[in-house]
Amino acid sequence: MSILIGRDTRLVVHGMTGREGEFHSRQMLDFGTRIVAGMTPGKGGLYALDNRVPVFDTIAEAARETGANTSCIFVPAAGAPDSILEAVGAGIPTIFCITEGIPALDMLPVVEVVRAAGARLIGPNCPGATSPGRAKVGIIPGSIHREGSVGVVSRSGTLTYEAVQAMTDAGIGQSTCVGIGGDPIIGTTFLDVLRLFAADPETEAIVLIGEIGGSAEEEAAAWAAEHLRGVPMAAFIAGRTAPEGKRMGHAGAIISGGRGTAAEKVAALEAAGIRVASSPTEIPALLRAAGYRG
Amino acid sequence: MSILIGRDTRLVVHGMTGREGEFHSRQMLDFGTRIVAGMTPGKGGLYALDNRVPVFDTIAEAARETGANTSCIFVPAAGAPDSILEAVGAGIPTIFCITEGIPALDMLPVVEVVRAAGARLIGPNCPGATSPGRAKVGIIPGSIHREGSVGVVSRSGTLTYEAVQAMTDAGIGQSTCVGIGGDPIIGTTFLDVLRLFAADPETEAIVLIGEIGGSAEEEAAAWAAEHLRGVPMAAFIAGRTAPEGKRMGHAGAIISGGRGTAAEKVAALEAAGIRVASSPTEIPALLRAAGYRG
Amino acid sequence: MKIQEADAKSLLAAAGLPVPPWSVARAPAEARAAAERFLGDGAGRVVIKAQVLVGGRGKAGGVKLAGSPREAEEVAGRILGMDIKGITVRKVLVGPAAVIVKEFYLGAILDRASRRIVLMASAEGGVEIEEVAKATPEAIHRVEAHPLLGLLDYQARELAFAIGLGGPHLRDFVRIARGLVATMKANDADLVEVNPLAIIRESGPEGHVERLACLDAKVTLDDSALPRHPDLEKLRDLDEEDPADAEARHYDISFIHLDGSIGCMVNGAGLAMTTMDLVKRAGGEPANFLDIGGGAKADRVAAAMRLILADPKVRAILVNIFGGITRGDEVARGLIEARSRQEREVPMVVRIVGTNAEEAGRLLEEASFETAATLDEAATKAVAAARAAGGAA
Amino acid sequence: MKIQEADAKSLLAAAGLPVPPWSVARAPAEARAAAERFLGDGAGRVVIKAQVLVGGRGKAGGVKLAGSPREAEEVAGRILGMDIKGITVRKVLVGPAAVIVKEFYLGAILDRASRRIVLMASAEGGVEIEEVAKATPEAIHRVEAHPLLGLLDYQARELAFAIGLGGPHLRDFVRIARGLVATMKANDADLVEVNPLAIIRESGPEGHVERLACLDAKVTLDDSALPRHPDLEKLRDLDEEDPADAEARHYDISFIHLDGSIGCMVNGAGLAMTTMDLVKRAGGEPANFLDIGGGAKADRVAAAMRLILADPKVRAILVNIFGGITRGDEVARGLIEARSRQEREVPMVVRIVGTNAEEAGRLLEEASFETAATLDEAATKAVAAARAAGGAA
Repeated sequence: MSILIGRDTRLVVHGMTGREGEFHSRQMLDFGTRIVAGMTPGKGGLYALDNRVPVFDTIAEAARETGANTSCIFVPAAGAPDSILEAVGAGIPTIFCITEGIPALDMLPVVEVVRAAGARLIGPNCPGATSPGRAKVGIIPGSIHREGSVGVVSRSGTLTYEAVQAMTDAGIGQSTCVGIGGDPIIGTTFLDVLRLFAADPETEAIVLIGEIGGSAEEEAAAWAAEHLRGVPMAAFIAGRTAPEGKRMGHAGAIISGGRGTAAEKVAALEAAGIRVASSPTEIPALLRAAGYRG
Repeated sequence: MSILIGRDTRLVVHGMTGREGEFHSRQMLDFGTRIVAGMTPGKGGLYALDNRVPVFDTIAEAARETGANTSCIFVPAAGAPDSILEAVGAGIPTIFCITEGIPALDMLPVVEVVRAAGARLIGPNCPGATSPGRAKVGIIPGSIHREGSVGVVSRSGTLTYEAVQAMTDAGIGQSTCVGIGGDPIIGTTFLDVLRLFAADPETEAIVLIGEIGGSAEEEAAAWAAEHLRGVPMAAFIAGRTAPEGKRMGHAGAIISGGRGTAAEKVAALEAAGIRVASSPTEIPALLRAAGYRG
Repeated sequence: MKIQEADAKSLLAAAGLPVPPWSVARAPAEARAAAERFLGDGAGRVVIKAQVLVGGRGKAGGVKLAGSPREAEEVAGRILGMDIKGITVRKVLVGPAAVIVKEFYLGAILDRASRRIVLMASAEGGVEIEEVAKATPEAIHRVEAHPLLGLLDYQARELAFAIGLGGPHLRDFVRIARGLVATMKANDADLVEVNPLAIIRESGPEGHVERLACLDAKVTLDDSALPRHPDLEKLRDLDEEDPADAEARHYDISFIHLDGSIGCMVNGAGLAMTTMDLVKRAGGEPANFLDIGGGAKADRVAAAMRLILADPKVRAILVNIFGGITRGDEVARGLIEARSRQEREVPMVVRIVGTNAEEAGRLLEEASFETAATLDEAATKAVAAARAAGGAA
Repeated sequence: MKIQEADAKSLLAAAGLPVPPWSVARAPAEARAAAERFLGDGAGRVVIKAQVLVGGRGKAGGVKLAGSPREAEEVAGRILGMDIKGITVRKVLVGPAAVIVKEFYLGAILDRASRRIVLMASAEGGVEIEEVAKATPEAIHRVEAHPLLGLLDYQARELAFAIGLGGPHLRDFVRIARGLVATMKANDADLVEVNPLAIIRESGPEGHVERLACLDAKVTLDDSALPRHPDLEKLRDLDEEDPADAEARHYDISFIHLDGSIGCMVNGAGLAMTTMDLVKRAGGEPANFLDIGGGAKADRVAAAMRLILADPKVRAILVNIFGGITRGDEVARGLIEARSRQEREVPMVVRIVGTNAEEAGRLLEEASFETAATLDEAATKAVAAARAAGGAA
């Protein structure tokens, strides 16, 4: 098994006929993901990706005609909240939003509607998720993975690739890698993903990759301390040298009022018994030290 | 037993220190209703109704301090939606809104929030409910009632009094009388009240008093046909002579596009096996003819 | 409250929707001047439309085309003063006649059953939606706007695709659909209808262009919300209003003038309708719907009496009060005072029950009013009185 | 984006909130003129406040009172040009000094954990809320605005009662609280703070009156939303901005200037921070945070190189690219081209992995770049290179 995505994933890609949408759809197909539909308003009736995938005008129609159960959104920031709501309205239970640059206030009603509908949103501004050997949704490069049993959750994109590559190089494979996104308002938090990993029989160890800003790592650590004792874990926190009051690229990565520092997060994780690497390359060793034998 | 209100009703009155609020609060107290609190922002700490009832600044505080489980709203139209939301926010499960003249669009988000919170709103622009011998909430005159086992539900105020008086005069008592209000957007419909009556062991017969406009009577009739076979029922529909396109006092009482006529409603009720009186005074006889022996 | 097409178009234009220009004329010469302007701006013909608050003006001959200013003047002259369903036409709308490629229906309504704003669209534009609803209900597509977020873009797109409006018009349709809901919210309307919403063809510097335009507009406003829209209150068309309506509004009385001979004064809307129904059942015809509301005092009773008596067809008056908030004795005093001042002698039957009914009965008896114990009895007596006065049925 | 107090006050005033008048002066004479006006209008004294985007200006001596135009000029002269936490004061705000009866704190923030707009209030006004949060967290009261309906009146009332603000100020507090949230939404702010919100005493024709006023304001804007607020983009204070920032924005590069000697060029924010952290771990000091974003091409790489080299303290450059969307060979080409044009010779260590890394490696080898296989190795090499060039730590 895996979390969020897997062999039963039937994906519809919003904005599949755009440049990014098309490029990454091909990558996903190559990885073995079952893409059942594309959606671009006004292009309904066409076939995309070398005529392999039907395109629909609306997600409702795509879901009805193809049984899509997962959606991946590549539309620009101005239209992305509407795309998420469209997926919710069409009854899609799992929605990945890759789009970056969505104003935070636009996301407040969206996450509320998602929650009220009982759907799950990953992102926005996230790289998606990959379950090696099963499926990938989003933009994480497929080549860095190895099938295995370590769950990876991260707020970052390329930093995740770095960590996953280090694991793969060390012979440690992944059950699912999830990028939850670097925005202040996101649909799925570290804690949400930890719960999913905890319930996944094939995930035997967990790597958490955080960064400065907010308190999501602390909340995850507190939960892990209570519910994940015995599960080998390792963590990495980016931004030990970041100055206060500056937004470090990610809209969510900012230390303000002295809160959200790397030091606080490292302390919270260590208090929960989770060792924190000082470089991504140390993660495999810390996992093994924590008892991981995979 | 009774529906919506009863011996366990613990009432908080919004706007108790206003003219209307105070007058009707006295009437309710005289009827035996347990009023545990009043609410008027800025008058917290005072006692109202001859020092018998404490007044609070907020409903949250009133609920916390007195265990109020029902609220009755007398505040003016401009503040009434906020009052309803305040009651919902304070966890009050049953909310009566007597206020009339609330713009319909103001009520759309309110009924949605009430629904999402699992609370129940009766009204707005309704006379409230009375359970003879137990409690009354709202403005229905207490004197017209008699304890008994007929449930009455109505969109109207004084017309309800007329019908109830006719029943009382004929020796037929009521379990609960509910005025659901004459506005187009209301919290509780005929159908909702029928469901409650159906589940109430002390309600043995039902009287439905409708009027022109909308299709709530038709929906109720359809439901009754399926679920209330065997329950003696009678109905009355006001507005047989009402012209099309004119709003007959109630914001909701209008025939538009040829829909919402009394004839349609009478036909729907009769098709459901419910006889419709041509005057409120006929209701007792129709109830008896339908098999009511109370 | 209904408002005229021209005012409805103003509200849509204020929301940024594509409404072709128009002018309102109250005299043929004004219509001529307007036509001259539109024809000069490149219109092939102008359309002249009666401004009345009733449907079916097209069938009644209230909508005509004209190809020249002179013809516009002549056509306007024929339409102005015309009687459409009892309403005298006092103004016409003049605008360029559009070249219509295809017509659609688009309307936003406050839907009671779903408790949502519902947007309805149909590819059958230009005909009354009620007729479409009867003949081919499947041709009407609807989406419920989100109750808290309003109409979402994807919902508007779904509607567009449902009526076959994709391609170059998709974006404009979404804008218009959102604009309808925005107009509804901004003005507390319970109906905002564009019929037809049309693809029109216009010739520009680079040849023909086709675009969506709102060719007709209908808006009705929520009376309960008018107090917070003083600017909209000004759109009330006094031309078409019974003079009694303004007085009724002033006293917070709900009043609707009807054709019968028995005036009714009642407290409560449902009971007022019931009183009318019982008058009819007793063989009479109600002259009005009149609800004096809750807690009425003597002045409001007197105003109600004036409203009833202003109708020369009234031959008898039925007063039916079930006191709750309203106190029966207050009403009785108001009636006694009103009768003492009234110029015309009309038989009156009074029934007062409920709060302070005993005191009311005593006052009415002293003043020798004819009373009744039940509503049925009151209706019967009022009809008999009107017959005796030569009026009923 | 942070904006100055004066601009924040303009946004609050635009939302109809009670903000006392103010004037911005860039020279002592302007401050004098402003003081003259406010003193002439009845103010007893004026307050002169440094306009800088850092906290603690009061403690730094950047806020002073003056009783006369001459004194205002003199005080402004002392504040203008002052250095507050590394920022040179270039303008001051001048306004009437209020007679303060009581101070409160009121702030609306975008709260990540609850994913709501949270309104916070405290009776401990005038001091930094972070200090109150540490010392007496129970003195801070908070309500979460409804996620879809926004702040409701009753929520604002609850907050008012919690901080002891009832009676005559209740209604105004509700208006101000809603105004804060409205300001937040209208401008896509993630923080709108009024500290102090004060009851001030004013003398009017009928004696003293007390009313609520927003005496200071702090607003930070959501950078992601700036593209849809061109008017707000104009509020960016270029006085306090590094000139490099504007170029970075132009090329969509995230760039933050720091104090070290090792320039960093990375793709991805998390990886860029990690690169900085590893430079530090290797004994060096990063000169900047720099994220070239996803899919960077040669021109963006060249611009990033210019930004890094514009800092004279830079002694070595570390390029760390994990190709995903970004293609390694494109970056390599950009680096080669940039180096061929650069005026200053600085050692560079390049590490490119992921998409098209092989081609990148070949190109870099041909051009004799120093490369590294891992990030740890790259950091170590960069620090060594900087040391050799006489720069690191």
